[in-house]
Amino acid sequence: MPSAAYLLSRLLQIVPTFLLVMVFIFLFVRLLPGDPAIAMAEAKASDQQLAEIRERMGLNEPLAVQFGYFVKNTVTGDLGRSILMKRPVAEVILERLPVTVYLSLYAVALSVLVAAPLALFAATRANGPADIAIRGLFQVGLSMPVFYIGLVLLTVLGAKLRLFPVGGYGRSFIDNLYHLALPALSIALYTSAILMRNLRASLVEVLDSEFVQFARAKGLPRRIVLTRHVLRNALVSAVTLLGLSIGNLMSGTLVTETVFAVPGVGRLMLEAIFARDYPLIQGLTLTFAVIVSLTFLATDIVQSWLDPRLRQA
Amino acid sequence: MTTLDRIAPARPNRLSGFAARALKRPAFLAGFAILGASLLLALFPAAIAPYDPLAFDMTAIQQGPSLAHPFGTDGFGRDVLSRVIWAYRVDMQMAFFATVFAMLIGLTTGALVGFYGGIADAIFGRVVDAVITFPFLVLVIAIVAVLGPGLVNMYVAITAVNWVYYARLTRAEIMAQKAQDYAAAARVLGYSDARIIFRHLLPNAISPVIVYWMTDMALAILLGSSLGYLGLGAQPPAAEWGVLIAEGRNFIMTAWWISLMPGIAIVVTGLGFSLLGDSLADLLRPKGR
Amino acid sequence: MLDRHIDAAARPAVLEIRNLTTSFGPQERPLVAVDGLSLSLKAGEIHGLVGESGSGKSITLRSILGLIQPRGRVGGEILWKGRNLAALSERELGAIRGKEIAMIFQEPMTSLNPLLPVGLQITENLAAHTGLARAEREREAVALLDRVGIPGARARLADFPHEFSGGMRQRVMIAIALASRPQLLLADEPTTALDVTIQDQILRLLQSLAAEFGMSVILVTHDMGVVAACCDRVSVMYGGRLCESGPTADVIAAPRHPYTRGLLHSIPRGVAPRTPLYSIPGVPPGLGERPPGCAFAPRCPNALDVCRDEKPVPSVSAGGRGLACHNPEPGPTEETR
Amino acid sequence: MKKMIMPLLAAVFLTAPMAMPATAVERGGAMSFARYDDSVLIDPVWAERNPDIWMVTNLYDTLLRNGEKGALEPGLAEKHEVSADGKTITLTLRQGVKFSDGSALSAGDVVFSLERARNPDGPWGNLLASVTGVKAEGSTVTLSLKQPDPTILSVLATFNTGIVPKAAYEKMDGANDQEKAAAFYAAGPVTSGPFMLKEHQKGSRMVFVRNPNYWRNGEDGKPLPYLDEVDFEIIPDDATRILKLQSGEVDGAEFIPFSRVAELSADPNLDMKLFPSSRIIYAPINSRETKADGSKNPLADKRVRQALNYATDKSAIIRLVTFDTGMPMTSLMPAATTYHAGSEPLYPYDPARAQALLKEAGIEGGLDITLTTLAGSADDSTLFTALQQMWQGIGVNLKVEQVDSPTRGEKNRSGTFDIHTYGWANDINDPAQVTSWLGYYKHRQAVGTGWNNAEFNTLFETSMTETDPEKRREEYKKMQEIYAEEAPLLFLYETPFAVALAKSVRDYVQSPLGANDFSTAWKSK
Repeated sequence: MPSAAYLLSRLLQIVPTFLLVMVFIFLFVRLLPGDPAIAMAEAKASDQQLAEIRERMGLNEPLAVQFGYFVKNTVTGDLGRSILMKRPVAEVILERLPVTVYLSLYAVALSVLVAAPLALFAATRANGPADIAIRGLFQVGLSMPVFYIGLVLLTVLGAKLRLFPVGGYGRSFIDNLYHLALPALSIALYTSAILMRNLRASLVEVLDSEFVQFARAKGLPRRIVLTRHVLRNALVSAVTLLGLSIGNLMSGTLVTETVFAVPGVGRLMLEAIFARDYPLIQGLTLTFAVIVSLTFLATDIVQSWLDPRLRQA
Repeated sequence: MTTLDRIAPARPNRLSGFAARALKRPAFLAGFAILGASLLLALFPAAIAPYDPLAFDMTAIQQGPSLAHPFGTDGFGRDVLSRVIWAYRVDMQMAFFATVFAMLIGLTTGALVGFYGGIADAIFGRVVDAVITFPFLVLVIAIVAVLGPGLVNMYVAITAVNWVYYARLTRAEIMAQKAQDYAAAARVLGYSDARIIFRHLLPNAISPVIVYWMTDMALAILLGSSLGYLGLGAQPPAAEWGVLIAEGRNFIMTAWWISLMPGIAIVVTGLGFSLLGDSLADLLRPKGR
Repeated sequence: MLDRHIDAAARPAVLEIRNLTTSFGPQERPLVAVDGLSLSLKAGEIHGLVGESGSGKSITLRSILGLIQPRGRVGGEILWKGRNLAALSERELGAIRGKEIAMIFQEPMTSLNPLLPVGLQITENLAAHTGLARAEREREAVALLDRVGIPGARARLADFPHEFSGGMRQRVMIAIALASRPQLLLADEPTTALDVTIQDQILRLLQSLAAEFGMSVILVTHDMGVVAACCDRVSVMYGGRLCESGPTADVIAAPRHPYTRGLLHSIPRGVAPRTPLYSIPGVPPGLGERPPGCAFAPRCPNALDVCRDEKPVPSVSAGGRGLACHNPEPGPTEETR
Repeated sequence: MKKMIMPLLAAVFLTAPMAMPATAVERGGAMSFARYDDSVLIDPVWAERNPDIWMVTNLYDTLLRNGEKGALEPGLAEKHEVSADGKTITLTLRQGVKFSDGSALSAGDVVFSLERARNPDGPWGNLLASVTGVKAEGSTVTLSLKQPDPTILSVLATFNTGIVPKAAYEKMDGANDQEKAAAFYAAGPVTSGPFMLKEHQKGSRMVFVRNPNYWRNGEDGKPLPYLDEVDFEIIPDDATRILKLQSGEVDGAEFIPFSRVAELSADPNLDMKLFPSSRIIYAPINSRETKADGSKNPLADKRVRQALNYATDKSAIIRLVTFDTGMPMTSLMPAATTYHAGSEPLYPYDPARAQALLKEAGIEGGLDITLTTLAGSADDSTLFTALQQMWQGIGVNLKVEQVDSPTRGEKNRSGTFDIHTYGWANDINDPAQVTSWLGYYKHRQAVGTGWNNAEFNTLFETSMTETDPEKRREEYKKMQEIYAEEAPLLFLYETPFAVALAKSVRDYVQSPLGANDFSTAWKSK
């Protein structure tokens, strides 16, 4: 297991990155033309409300102090009030976040389910006709925008064949496996194309590697060679890739949530943009950044657990 | 030619040999053909498209594919084939403009921080960490939210994020080249930094960047058409594939061709870029593995 | 040395390779890596298989254990204790691999699974081939590590490969290979990746282990020096074919094949420091580029027209020397063409 | 419904109420309804966006109700009287009305609700600006006015005067009324309307259940509503919303794009409804003498504005944009508005006349005009393409400028535009609101056109205190005539509310003001 010291040092690495992320988001509203307070307030805000916002954001202070206010407010969970929803931004986001997390995990699970067997199949037949066919198919998948995949699935599997609902969100965990099947699959088809390409390449590399040859030369049963030596090693790069593609995944949820009317933070982001709800846009951007860095962190931890070479901090 | 230019490793642009190897690869040929055709369509849509992409024809609304309209017509009787062809102009432009400035800025920045290292490199490292902490699309649409929707603003937004990826790649390549003997030799010979960076290091570091650029142009089309679909990119009535798909979205059950055809154009063009990119990657890879 | 060689020659052959042909790629246009190789190995013998990279020596080793399948095809016969290994199924081979015939690889860095502790990598071998219980396996693993000269063996079972130095890793690999007391060890350039001093230690370790366990060894190397130092017999390969074979001392003393001569030339002996090493001009042909005649013809100083058109037929002369050459160097005895 | 009806509209309406056999209503069951956008806060006073406003009367009943043809009907008040001087309104409350929690609805609740509604901070407070006080005596409520206000009765039938329970509301915490309203809503409010809020998952779904204490009776003589439950699902994407309806996942879907109306009308499983609305689409023309940059503005000449109107083939645009579901504007106000006057479409297509008018106005050698449209709006881009083609014929070179909604609003305010697209829908059933918005200079410079007509302005001011309905009608007639002649707008079209329902759903109504009315809807089994 990774040591506590490793975990701590990894956590500390996040801090400077995150400060910079906060600087970006902080500058975001200040780059808008005009008074940031007006951008952050409802259209009909009274002078008193504007004054409150100025106070909260410290707009009369120097920029550095304002940044201090921003960090303080953010850390205490105060992301301002949504203009569109007329409620605290943090509250709105927390309400919608589970939907997106569910959808993302569902999509990850599906992409592993699709990519892993195919990658193994293709890798063990490297450069054979089956391998070329599978790779060609996924190359096409990679050239398809997620919204288009979604549209095709929605039309064919949803509207024509009526296998799945064409949109919306279910009422329970199980219900959502059914309700979110198409949006999750749309994302998964794209991410699994990336995953499959990478997993196939690393499987080919591992299968070709000396240590797998050595394991075979030792006369180990095929099952043990495959699980202990091949899959486990290929998994390291697959996990890295999955972790790194969290950004793709989030971009994917943004699009599919819109296409399939899934009430998650991705759709909220677009609603916020069309309504010019700057506090909400700001809060959501921050939320996405937090999700991504937590995923990177988790990836590092899993990786160091899988690969002893990474354990030294 | 100075002595040093001969010390430096051979650049991969010995054209004749390169072309000979390239022409042996079906993937390269296919990619080249697709992109060549795309470029023609983008440059001369007026000569190729059978109809005016904007002209309404109320006598031919939502007609399925036929000889007169091979891709059918849309809700206003506009010829879908002509709109898809005119969209090549916008989408190929997107592929180019959304990436080229990012590449140039990234190359320069990456070369400089890679060469000089030190504090600039440390700061750059943090910026990279921070930028990759945002999902690409989220950051781009957040910037579009500030600037307002539209093609030019979209280019600005994508460039503002994307240069980081190029710079990161260039930096790594420059660092690798810097470690080579010829770079040390160049320093000993007392060449100016600018000359070392731009005459010696960059030409040897550039091929992975070019390969990435190819794939990135495919990604730019995916991203641009997604933004167009969401209403944040190209604006109607301009013909752009994402916009066309969005226009056809309502008729997907009754007039599937309106959405399907532009989608196929995206896939084919994207495939062209990735085929070319992948074969270039193979061709430019140093021999031996 | 000479005594030992005569002693070995009297013993029966344990491994008999006849006309081994290993090819890759499409059936109709195969890439032939090993082309009609024959070789015989006696019990307890250390046999050097030498040649430049790409000469097919590593593929030969892998062919013996059936490791090149499913991507490559093996033809000919590999007779091991009366069974033809080339005709055995993957399953049947599994019982021989590691147990009767073990193999070690060139790169100790990449041949050990980086993600598993070395203890496990030894004991999994014991688990596959012996009926030992877990605790016994561990005790055995410690004994093996001890035997190959790893200090503090017990404490190092839980360590990962990257925590060992290169030489130590090679020792670990040898320990793994020896775990089930094989009768034949296939060593694929076991010292190439190591420092010269460590090379020597490893070679001596191999020699002593071979003697101790009564084990035959096929030692693949591109270094005639290594062959000279520890092999009883040597076979020289070029372009997938056998050039010359015989007792090490005889071959070194009087090489007949121009290629063997070239190889012997390239050993730095008694030259001043910083003198450029001699190397045979040109490069070995790639898998798809073998000439129709002798593979070495394009680089051969003695090449005749016939060399370019006809493959030389291997012949065996007195004293157990084999040769495949149209125009060999004059030898101590007359040719038997 | 006296207005001119386009063929398709006629078909839909003729088959709907007339051809339907008089089946007996069935009670019970749940209806599911796909909405285009979610409500944020359904509260009479703080409802601000349409998805909020249009739901209010399902939860909160008003004192008066809008009936057929703009007539007012009794609601929670059985009787209303306007004093002779027009400054006092007396309302008598219906007896025995209860809130959803079973508590009695008293005059105190009415006073409380109206006082809340007068809050000038609220978005609708100015509708009650003439009210100086509200008093209760037994079951009588009296409103005192500063001056006679002809709109006040309509306001009492408008969502913002919905009655909330004083006692339950006042229990809520909150720094101000807006926060209290949010808390009240979040707690699952006690209501006076036909429904109660059972559940609201923001952005995803909302559930209304039957208010067992609602006072109004249905056709079967028992209290409304017929439905036990209405389940709302939020599906912003048009195509998905329709697919959900077609696949039977929901019973109704609102805001059907006009392009799909013909297709859904032909679907045997669906009932495609086009409810008349008060929604108009028009384009303000900058009528100021000079442009923002100081140059002379050719559009200041009314003949040029008339020419543009004549050069616009409205029926073609109606076909292109609304797929024949819309109808041309016949006056400045939507045809469903009280005191609407005008039976003929304004400025029928006549390019020759347009050309002549331009010549008369001294425009020669072409005219450059910029149309400011909403970025991302397919309708606007269609409109632009059509206008560009039509106006080319009279020598007008139309260019497009695409902006987002806030920018368009800003351009409207500052007068930095030639022509831009705009839309309007009435919030109350009275002509004053739309007339003031479009034509009264002192209210935002006549929808930003800078059109300042003294006669029109005086007429409007007079009408605002006119208590005699007939005189008021005359004044509005005159204003509509002046406005039509002066043409500060490009008059475009009115659109209906397009709602598609499953065949099993009956008697769902969307009012011309947009209100979703589920009180009389029922579902056959």
